Amino acid sequence: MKLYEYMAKEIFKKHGIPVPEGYTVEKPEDIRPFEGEVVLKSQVLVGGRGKAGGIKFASGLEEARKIAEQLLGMDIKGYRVRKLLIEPKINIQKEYYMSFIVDRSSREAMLIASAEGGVEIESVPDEKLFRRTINPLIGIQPNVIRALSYKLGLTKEQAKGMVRIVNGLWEVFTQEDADLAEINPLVLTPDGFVAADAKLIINDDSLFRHKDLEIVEEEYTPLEREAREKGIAFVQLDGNIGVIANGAGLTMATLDVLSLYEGKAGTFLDLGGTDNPEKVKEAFGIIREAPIDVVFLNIFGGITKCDTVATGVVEAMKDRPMNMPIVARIKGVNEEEGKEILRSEGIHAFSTLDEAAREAVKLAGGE
Amino acid sequence: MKLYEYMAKEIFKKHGIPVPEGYTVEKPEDIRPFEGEVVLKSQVLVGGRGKAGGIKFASGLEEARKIAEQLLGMDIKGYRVRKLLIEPKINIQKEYYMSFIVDRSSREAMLIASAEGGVEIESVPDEKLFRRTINPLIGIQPNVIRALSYKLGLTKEQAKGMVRIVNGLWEVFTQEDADLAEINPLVLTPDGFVAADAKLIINDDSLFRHKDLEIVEEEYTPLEREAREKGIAFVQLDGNIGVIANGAGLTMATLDVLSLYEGKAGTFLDLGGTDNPEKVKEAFGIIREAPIDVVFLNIFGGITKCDTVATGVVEAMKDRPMNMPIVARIKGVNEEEGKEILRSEGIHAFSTLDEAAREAVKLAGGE
Amino acid sequence: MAVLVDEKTRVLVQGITGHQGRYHTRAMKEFGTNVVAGVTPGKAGELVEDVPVFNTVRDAVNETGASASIIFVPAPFAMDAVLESIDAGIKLIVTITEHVPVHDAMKMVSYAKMKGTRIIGPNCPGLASPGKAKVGILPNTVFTEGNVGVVSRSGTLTYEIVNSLTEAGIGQSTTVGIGGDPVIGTNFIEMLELFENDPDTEKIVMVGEIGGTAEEEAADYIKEHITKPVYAYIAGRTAPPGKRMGHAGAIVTRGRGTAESKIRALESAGVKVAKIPTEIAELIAKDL
Amino acid sequence: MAVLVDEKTRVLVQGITGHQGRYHTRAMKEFGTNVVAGVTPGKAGELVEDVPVFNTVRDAVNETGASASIIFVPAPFAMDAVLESIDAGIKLIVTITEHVPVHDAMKMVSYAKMKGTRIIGPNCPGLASPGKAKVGILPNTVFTEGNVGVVSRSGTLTYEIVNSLTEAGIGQSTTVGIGGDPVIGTNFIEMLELFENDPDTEKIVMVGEIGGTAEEEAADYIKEHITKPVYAYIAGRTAPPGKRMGHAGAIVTRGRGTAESKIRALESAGVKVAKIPTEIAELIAKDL
Repeated sequence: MKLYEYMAKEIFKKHGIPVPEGYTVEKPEDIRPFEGEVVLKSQVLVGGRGKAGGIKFASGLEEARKIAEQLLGMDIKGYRVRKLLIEPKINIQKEYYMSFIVDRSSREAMLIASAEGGVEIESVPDEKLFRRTINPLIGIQPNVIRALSYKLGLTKEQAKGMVRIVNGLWEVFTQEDADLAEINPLVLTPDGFVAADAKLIINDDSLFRHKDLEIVEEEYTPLEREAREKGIAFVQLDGNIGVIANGAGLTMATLDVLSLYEGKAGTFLDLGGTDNPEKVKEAFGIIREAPIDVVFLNIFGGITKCDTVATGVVEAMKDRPMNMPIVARIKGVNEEEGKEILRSEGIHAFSTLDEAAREAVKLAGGE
Repeated sequence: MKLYEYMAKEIFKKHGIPVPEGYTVEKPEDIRPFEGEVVLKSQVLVGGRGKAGGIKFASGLEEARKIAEQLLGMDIKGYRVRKLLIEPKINIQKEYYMSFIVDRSSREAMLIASAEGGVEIESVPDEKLFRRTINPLIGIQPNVIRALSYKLGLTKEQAKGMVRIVNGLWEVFTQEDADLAEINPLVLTPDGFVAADAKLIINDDSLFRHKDLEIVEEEYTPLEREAREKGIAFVQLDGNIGVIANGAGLTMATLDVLSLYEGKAGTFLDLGGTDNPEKVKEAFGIIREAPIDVVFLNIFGGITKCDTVATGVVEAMKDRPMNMPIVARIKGVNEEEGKEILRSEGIHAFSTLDEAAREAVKLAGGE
Repeated sequence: MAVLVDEKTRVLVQGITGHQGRYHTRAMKEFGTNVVAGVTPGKAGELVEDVPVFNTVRDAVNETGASASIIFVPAPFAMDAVLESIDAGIKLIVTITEHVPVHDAMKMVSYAKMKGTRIIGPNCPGLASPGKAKVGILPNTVFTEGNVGVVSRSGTLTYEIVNSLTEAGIGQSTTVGIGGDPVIGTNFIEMLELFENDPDTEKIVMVGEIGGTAEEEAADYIKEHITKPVYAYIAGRTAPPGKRMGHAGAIVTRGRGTAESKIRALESAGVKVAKIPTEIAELIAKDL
Repeated sequence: MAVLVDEKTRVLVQGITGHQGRYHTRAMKEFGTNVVAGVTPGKAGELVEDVPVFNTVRDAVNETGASASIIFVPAPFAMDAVLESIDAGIKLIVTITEHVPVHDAMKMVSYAKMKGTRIIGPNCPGLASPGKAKVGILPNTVFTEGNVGVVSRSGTLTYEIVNSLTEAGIGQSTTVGIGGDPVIGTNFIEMLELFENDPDTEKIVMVGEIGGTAEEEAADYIKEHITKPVYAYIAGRTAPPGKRMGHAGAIVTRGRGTAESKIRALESAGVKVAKIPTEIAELIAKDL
């Protein structure tokens, strides 16, 4: 779960990382009088806000409120700006980059830092990056912070200040169960290091132990959110074939096969290991809301039984008929029974993914 | 460093382990009025206080002060009682034992617990002990506390209460750098578990990071304390041969060889790897205060050079002559030079430990 | 022979009294697996499918000599269950549980390494050596004995592929679902090494998907160390970037983890990559 | 051959710019050791005894290919130095530093195990393979080449014993001081195993002392696994209980760790136990 910048900064602060003293507003008139300059930062869950015009500076209250007027409600890459973070402008001497991520290869955490901050880290050449895997059981050790400080060319004084930043960000990363904890840019000011921006993605599977966190749902479409609430793995795509399959790998493979025949999936819906008819009904409830022209059901019955899935489909249809064709591919345990059940509802079920995919694409008008 | 019970209990409390609400007194009149019964516990760094009469109960203020009068100043196994811990008497339903120690074999921590508390843990048969090594990097996990609760035959409610005790004691053990953290007895009261006694030994080598701890010196003799302050490894023994050697193993071996010839060492003084004449002088300064009849110097010169040690000895003698014979055994680098230097002071130096030990024992009157 | 599990494996089921635990205890027994014990705290003394239940893993190991464990414990308690088994001396732990927090996964994988224990998963279907034993939730019906080793990040897709192998008369030595999470106990490389050293495995099938660089690293490893022919399928060619495709690990982020990159790497390591899942059986059949 | 270190070992000195670091860098070089690098943070670019100094272990490893490290870093920073070397891929770390907090020792030993690194020490004199290399502070003068492997918990006592071997014409393959602390990276059993497998070692000398049960465990191991003759000396027969005899680990507590118990265990495992240190050379000479 991605957090908004202002939420991430609150958490960073709690773990001892200096952040600018800011506050959020949802209305221009809530901006308080200030001296000097402020920055108005659109709170959206997408990168590249700055380039998209979502970050502005203002020198007086009136100017700030005028800018806020423009920013609030603005659309940035499909995300509506509902909140602004107002912060005093900071005195930037130099910008750095720092993050902790989960490193799949080493199966440990990874600390990444660079003396080139404020830019996309992917654009920084490898030799300018400090990268170090951090074992979760031993944690951050002084030698790592030392090595980082040498690599970043810090003075002794700066290196001392860096200790607090690295340890704080490690605390954020581990105690908040983050997939990613990022400061970009990490700004050197006359008063030391400050996290000018903050990005924090909480590991979804750990949310049960972070009940205090406000749930951020904006990264999902309304339909995705509904599926999420029902515990269904669902992704909305931009084609017109509504794919339901069982198992994430098989569902992905179904998308791929459709594409081989020039078809385009409009949904990724993974039924998972279930053959509970209620779940199947729920799945159809989600998918019928998506802007698709054909439903493509692909079931491999292993533990899941084909006939019980088919029963679920039939029940879903009885509840509320689908006003579009359904193409099914059914294979595995109780395959024949499943096909028979579907046939009774006029759904033709194929045995091979290939055949079924061609049929679905044809019906979707792709062939 | 062994802590007094009252100090250990303060630390236990800080880590969430319930302890009786007590206070210490050094004078009987400092005992405050109370209701019910109190226990007066002599604060000494030695086990078996109870049997030695160092723990008493009292029902009224007058009785308590009378008992305090008796206890304060009392000698328990060579330790003078200077402080009493005054606590309300607790309602004991059952006594348990629990401790964490450093386990040398596994090179991990070890949790030991038993449903037989209040007795010496050595006397509890193995099959009644719960023993589990705890890796320092992973720490205490719920499954260990579960297993412990089954072994101790706790009810579900009691097992819940045990979580806090085990986690608290683990925190004490790790965060306070303990060699031993022990609760014996751990008492089950109508209000849950309470640490009725508390034993805590802080790892000496970690004291540098526990500057807040009050230093407890009573476990040493005055001479041992003096050596400790000078950074000399020194143990006072009950024989009359004052042994100085270099290296702990060699010093122990010297004691053993003396004993083979019926001699008895009065000191264990390990010069360590040094041949700094100042250190040698300091060592002689310590040893001359011990009640011994002969000094036995055993040096193997490896990195340490025999001649520089000998120079140190001669300088120490010049500073202040020893009024007892010195037997030396010198071997290794610059052996001949070392012997020559000692000879100039009238000290005969042998090459073999065997010969030198016999001579020392003879001079000590043991042969 | 087979890898990791065979007829001598003595299996312990952690979370045996739950719905999944019960169901798959029976299924594993039907497969021929020697399921010797179950663990559910507080349920000692019960029997599930004739398998005795214990309160702790240590009790179960002491009483039954269990040597491998399968975890059906809910995600919040899965790490503790795994650590309990590691400390009780279990050397193979198959973690079926999905939604294990990734920081828990990192910790348990590190701890297992320290203690010399192999973890499969989490979020995996486990493994099966047909004719010998199954420690997992894979369907009993799709397998047949043979000498193709299958390793996969997915579940149902694997069953589909194995089923198509079986239908084509191509048997399997061992099939391992290593799990769809970003952090898993045993990865492609480690399984490839096991298959390479297994005399009963002649060919290897690798089923990958988008996310991470495990397939690319496996490709490098294959180039250097694998002499047996490898066939692969990679799912997620058409998955949009930034979207998590069901599996926690199946996501293309910041341009990394695309199917194209994986397919390219595997092909350059001499691996035959199928375009649709069932094509794997055809590719192998052609080579026979 | 010898165990752990030989002429191919490329040694890194952590804390090389301190007094001890400098002194022993020279002594190791004089012994013939290939000292390739030193590390002291902030001192990169300096030379100590012609050895280049780096800020970090990783820099040193990258530039010089160091394969073993010796630690002279003060106790409060010793764990960090050891962890730095482990993470930089060093596979043998000799920790000379004494007074390392015991909780630090437990952590670094666990971490080393996870990462497949061997630690010798802490609070140890290191090790020497005469004619090949020394990674330690043992005196150069006492050794001679031969085929007795020596393993000891002590320092000077070891030099004394090795010297008496040398004087009796009995050479050594490798001498290892494993350290006098309660928690050490490599124990008697692990060294015995190495010596048993070393074709250049024909006899083994074990120097123990009071405290703990390492010698008793070694005796059990010898009974089961060691075919080469073992000779032992145990120091501390006359040490009073409850008193720490110089070494942090040399203490008899609660009736455990006595010299008698150790001697009895070793003798019952067929080990010849000497009464005084120099008797070991005599016992070996008799068997020649």
